Amino acid sequence: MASTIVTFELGGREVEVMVKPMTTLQSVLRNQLGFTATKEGCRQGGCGSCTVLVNGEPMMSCLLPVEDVAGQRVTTLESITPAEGLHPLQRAFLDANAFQCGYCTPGMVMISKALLDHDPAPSDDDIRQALTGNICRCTGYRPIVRAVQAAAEAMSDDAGEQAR
Amino acid sequence: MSSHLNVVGQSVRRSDGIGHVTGRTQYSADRSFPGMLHLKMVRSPLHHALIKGIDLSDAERVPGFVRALTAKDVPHNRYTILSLIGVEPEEEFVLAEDRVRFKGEAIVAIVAETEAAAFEAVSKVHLDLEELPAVFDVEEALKPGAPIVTHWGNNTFMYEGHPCRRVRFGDVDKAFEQADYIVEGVYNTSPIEQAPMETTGCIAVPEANGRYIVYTNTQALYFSLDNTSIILQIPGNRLHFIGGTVGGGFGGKVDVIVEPIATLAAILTNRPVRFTYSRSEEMQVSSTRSAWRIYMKDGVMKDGRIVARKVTSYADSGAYSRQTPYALTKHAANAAGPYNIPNVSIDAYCVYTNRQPSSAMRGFGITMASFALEVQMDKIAERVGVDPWTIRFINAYRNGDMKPHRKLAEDATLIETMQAAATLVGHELPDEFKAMTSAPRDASHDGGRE
Amino acid sequence: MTVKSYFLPRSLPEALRLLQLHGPELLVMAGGTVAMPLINEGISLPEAVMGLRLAGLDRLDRTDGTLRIGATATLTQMLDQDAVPMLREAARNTASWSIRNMGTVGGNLFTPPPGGDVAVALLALDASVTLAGARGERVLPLGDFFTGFMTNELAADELLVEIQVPIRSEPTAYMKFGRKHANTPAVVTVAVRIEWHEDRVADARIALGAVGPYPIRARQAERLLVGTGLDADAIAAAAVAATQGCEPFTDGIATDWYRRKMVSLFVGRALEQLAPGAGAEGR
Amino acid sequence: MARLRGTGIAAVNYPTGMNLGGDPSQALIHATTSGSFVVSLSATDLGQGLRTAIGQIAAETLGVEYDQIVIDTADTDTGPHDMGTYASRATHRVGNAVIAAATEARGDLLNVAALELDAAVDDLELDGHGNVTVKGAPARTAKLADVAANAQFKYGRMIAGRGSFMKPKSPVDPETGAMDPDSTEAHACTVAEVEVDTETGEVAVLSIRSAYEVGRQVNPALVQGQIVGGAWMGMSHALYETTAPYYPAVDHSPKDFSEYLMPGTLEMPEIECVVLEVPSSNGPYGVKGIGEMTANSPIPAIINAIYHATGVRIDDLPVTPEKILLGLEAKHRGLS
Repeated sequence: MASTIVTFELGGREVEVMVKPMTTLQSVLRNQLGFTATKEGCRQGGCGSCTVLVNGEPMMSCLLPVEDVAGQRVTTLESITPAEGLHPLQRAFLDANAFQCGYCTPGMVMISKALLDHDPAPSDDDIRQALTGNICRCTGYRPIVRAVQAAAEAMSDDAGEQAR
Repeated sequence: MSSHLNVVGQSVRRSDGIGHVTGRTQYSADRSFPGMLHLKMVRSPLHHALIKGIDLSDAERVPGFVRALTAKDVPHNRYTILSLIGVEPEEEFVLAEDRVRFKGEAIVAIVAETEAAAFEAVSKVHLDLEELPAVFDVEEALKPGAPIVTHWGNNTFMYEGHPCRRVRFGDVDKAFEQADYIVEGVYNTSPIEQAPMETTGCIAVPEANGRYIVYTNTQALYFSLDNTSIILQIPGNRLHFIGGTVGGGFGGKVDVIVEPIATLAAILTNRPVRFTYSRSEEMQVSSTRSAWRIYMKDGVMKDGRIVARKVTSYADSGAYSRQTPYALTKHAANAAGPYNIPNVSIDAYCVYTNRQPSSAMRGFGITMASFALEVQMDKIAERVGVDPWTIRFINAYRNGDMKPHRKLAEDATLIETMQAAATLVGHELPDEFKAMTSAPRDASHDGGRE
Repeated sequence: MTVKSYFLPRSLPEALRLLQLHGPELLVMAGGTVAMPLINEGISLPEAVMGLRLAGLDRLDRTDGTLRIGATATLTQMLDQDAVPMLREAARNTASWSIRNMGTVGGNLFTPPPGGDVAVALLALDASVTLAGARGERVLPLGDFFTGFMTNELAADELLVEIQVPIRSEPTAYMKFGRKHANTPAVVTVAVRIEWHEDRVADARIALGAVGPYPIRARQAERLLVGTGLDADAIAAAAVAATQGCEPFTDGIATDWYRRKMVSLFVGRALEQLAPGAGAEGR
Repeated sequence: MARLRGTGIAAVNYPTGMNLGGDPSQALIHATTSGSFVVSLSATDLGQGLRTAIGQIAAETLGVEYDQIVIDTADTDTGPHDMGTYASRATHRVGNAVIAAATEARGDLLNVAALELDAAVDDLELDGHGNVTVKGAPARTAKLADVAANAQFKYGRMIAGRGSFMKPKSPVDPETGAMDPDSTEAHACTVAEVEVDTETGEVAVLSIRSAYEVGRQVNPALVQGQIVGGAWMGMSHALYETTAPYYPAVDHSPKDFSEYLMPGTLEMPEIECVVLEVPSSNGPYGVKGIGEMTANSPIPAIINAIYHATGVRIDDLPVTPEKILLGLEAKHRGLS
C-alpha cells in the first residue's frame, strides 16, 4: 500500500499531500488539511454536503479519489470565504436563515456558487434544479432558494455599481 | 407576564449563523486526533438467530487490526437507556451475547488503525448463527405461537401489570350504545428514519489524568454520560462529554448507542477511537420512528358531538424497547386529541418484533396519533353530514375541560388557532364559530356540553 | 479503502495494458458514482482499482452523421451537446448536477436498474458500442451488449471505449417517471423514436428502463405502430402492447404491478407527444 | 389525464416537555469584567437556534443587550445538568432555568450598582441597553461594564446566578391512566391543497397554510423556520418516507438518499403561516414548545385533501402514488 504524493490547487494555493491509494478528496480535505467545511453526510454521493468545485464545476468530494484531481483547481467553502466579511451567498444565507443545523450549508453554498458562476441571474426553477442533489432535513428548502435568489440580486446590484 | 419586552420577541440574528455559513461550526466528527483508531461493527445478517460461535482468527491477521470487542469485554453489558428514569427491564445488550433479535444487531466491535483495515477485519469475522423464526408485524407478534422476541415470554412491554398503557375515562361501552353513529377506522404508518444530515457518531479520547473526553453529537449529554458510566462501570467523574451543535437530531440522537462502546475501546487501547455511523447504518440499523397500527372507534351524536372514543394502538418497537414504552404513555395521554370527549378508553401497546428497533423521533408517540385522529375527524364529519371545520369546532376542547387522563385543560387555544387558519385561507366561518372561544364553558352561554 | 493500488492510466493503450496485467481482479471505475459509495462503506473491498477519468476517453466527435461519445464523457457533456436532443433530455433527468459532472455515459451502461437511464435513450437511438481489448476492437449494437442483470458482452480483458449514436432528425420523446421530479430512481423510463414516411410511421423504437434486468425494447408495440398515423387507437394499442416482454421488478420505489401500469401510461404519453399536431419536443 | 384538486384540514395540539416531567435543566450565569454575561449550560443545539433563543431570554431577564450574552454550552465539565434537547422541552426548561439564574445575577448586579450610584436597589432600573439608572434621575447612571468591573476589582464581589427548573415527576395510575404528562399545550391548524394525477396517482402538494399558537415567540424568525421546515417534513412523512416500503415485510429497506425518498426542491409547496401568542402560565415569558409539532398537522391535512380530491381514503402512510391508483381502481370497480 505505497503512499503517493498528490499536488493540487486549493483556494489559490498549491497543496501537496501524501495519501494512501484512492483516498477521497473529502478525506484529504477534512482529515489531512483540516478543511472541515466540506462535510461528510453520506459518502454515497447522495446528499451534497461534501460539494466542492473542481475547476469551477461542482462535484461530490466523497466520490473523488484525490489522485483524480492532481494538478486541478479545487475550491471549498473556506476558499470563497473572504478574510473579512462574507461572500454575498453567505450573507444571503445568513439573512434568510437558510439553515438550521448548518450541516448541509457548506454544500448548499458551494452548489449555489457554481450556479451563480454559470448563470448570474437564475430563474426560480434554475435554482431549484441546481439544488436537487443537496439534501436539507431542517429547512424545507424554501429559505435556501430564497437566499440564492437574494444573493443573485445582491451580486448583480454590486456588479452594476462597480460598472458605474 | 412582562408587558414590555426588549429582546424576547425580536428576530435577532442567530448567534451561530456566521459559523454555519462559513463552515466553521465544529461538529463532533470534524475533529481528528493523532493516533486515532476507527471502530466498525460486525452486525447480524439475520433477523433472529442464536449465536453459536464467533471466529476472529482471520480478522486478527488483517494488517492494522488492533483489537476486537465482544460481549464479555463490556463490564455491564446492558443497554437500557431509560434505566436512568427507572424504566425496566434490562433487555438489550451493548454487544449481543447468545442471541440476535434483529438484522444489524451489533455483535463484535472491531478497532483498527484505519477505517479500511476495520472494514476488512469486519469482513473477516466469521459468525456461526442458527436462524430462528422471526416476526415482523405487531398483531402477528401478539398471537399465540408467535416467535418470542423478549426474554420474558411475550412480546409486549408490561406497564405495571398491564400489557398496554391504559386510559379509562367515563364509560365508553354505554356511550357507544347511546350514540347515533359509530365511526371506525384503522390507521397504519411505516417506520421512518430521522435522517439527520450528520450521522450519529462520537470520538472518545483518553486524557493523561485517567479521564476520557467524549466528543459526541448526542442530543442529551448527561443522558449519554450517565449511561456510559453505568455500562462501563466507571465513575461519571472520569467522563467528560463535549457536545455542541448537532447536525440534526429529530430524536435519532437520543439513543446512547455509540458512546459506551467507543469509550470502552478507548479505555482498552488507550488511544482515541472514532465510531461514526455510515449512512446505511443510520438508515438500516439506528432506531427509527415506530410503525404504528391504530384502531379508532367513535360514538357520535347526530349533532356531531363525539360522546365516546376507543383507541387501540400498537407501536412496533422492533427488537428492543429503547424509548418506545415512553412514547406509548405519551401517546395514551394524547390519543383522544384536542377534543372534549366524555368517555374515552385507550389501550396502547408497545410490541416487540424482529425489526430494527424504534425509539424517539420528532413528535414522539403523537405524530401518528394526530394523523389517525384528524383523518378520523373527517370521516366523522362526513358521517354526520357537516363540513370538516364544523366537526372540529363542535368538539374542540376548552379551558377547564377534563381531559381523559384527568388533567384540566388550561392552555387550550384550538378554537382560536382554527379561526386564524380559516382567516388565513379565506374560509368564511359561520358566526357561531367566529364567536366561539376557548374560555371555560359556561352553561348560561353556549349551552355547554353536558 | 483496502485499495492497495490505484491506477490512473493516461491513454487507452496504457489502460488496456493494466487490465491485461492485473486481470479480472482489477476494478475498472469511470465516474465513481456507483463504485465509490460501496468502497466508502466497506461493502466493496477491491485491492486494485483502475480509474479512467484521465485516460482521454471523454471526447465527443461528430463525424459522418454519427455522434461518437467517448466512454468516459460525462452526463454534463451530454447536456452540453446539441447533436442528439434526446441524450440531452436523458442527461437532464439523471441524478444531480454534481453527479452529472462525474458520472459517465459509459458507466451508465453498467449501472443496474432502476439506474442506467441514459442507456435507455441510447437503445432507442440505435446506438452501438465499441469494445477494445488486447486483440483489437469490436463494435456491437447496444441491444446486443446486455446479457442479463449486471452482465454484458464485455470480456474480462476488454474496455468499453466509445458509444456511437446516429444523428437523425426524427422526433423523439424521452420520459423518466420517478417518485420525485429529479435526482431519483426511475419507476419507468421510456425513450421513443419514430421514423415517418410521409404521414405514416415507417419505423419505431420504444426503449424501456427499470422494467427488466437491463434496458429493453418493446418490440411488439414498435411493430404495431408501423404503418399507422400515430392516431389515438394506434397509441392505445402500442401502450398496452408495450408491457409484453417487460419483466418489471419490485423495489423500494415501486412494485412490479405499478411499474407495469406506468409502462403503458408513459409509452402512451410519450407517443402522444410525438403524434401529429402534438407539437412534439425534441425534434 | 385528469388532475383533481382537493383541500384538507387538520387541527392538533402538542404537549410541551418530557412526558410526566422529572426532567431538570440547570443554568449558571456569571458576569465578566467587561459586563458581559456567560450562561453556562449543557443543553445541545440541534439547529433550532437554542443558543440564540436562550441568549435572548437571558438578556431580557438580566436587562442587558443581547450581544452581551455568551452562551457556553454542551460541556459536562462546565455546564450544569440538563436532561437533553428533545420533547419540545429545551426552550421551555432551559429558558426557565436561565430566568431563575438571571434573576439572581441581576440582583447581584443591582446590589453593586446601588453601591456605585449610592442608591437603594429598589430605585434602580436596567435600561436593556447596558446602563443602570436611578429611577427618575437619568443623570445618575452607570455603565454595566463599569459596574461589572468594579464589582470584581473594587468590591471583590461576584455577580452570578444559579437556576434550575424541573417539573416534578408525575406518576401514572396504571388502571385509569390518570397522569400529568405535560407543562402546556401548543396548537396548530393546517389547510393543505393538493392536486392528484389520476393516471399515475402522483400527489402534488400545492400549498400548506397553517395557524400556530405557540405561547410566546422568543424569536419569530426561528419559529417561522420551524414551521416551514416542519411542514416540509410532514409532507415528506405523508407521501414519501419509509424504512419498510412494504411493512410488515422487511424487504427493500433503503440504504441511501436515493432509495429513502424525501421531497426535494422541485416538490416544494407554498408554505404560509400565521402565529398567535397566548402566553402559557409556566413557560419562560409564556413560551410553549413547538420544535416537534410542526410536522404533525400537515400529514392529516394532506391525506384529507387527497380524499377531498379523489374520494379515495388511504389510511396507510406513506400514501404512495401506487396506493392512490389502487384506491381509484377499487372505487371505479365499486361504482360499475
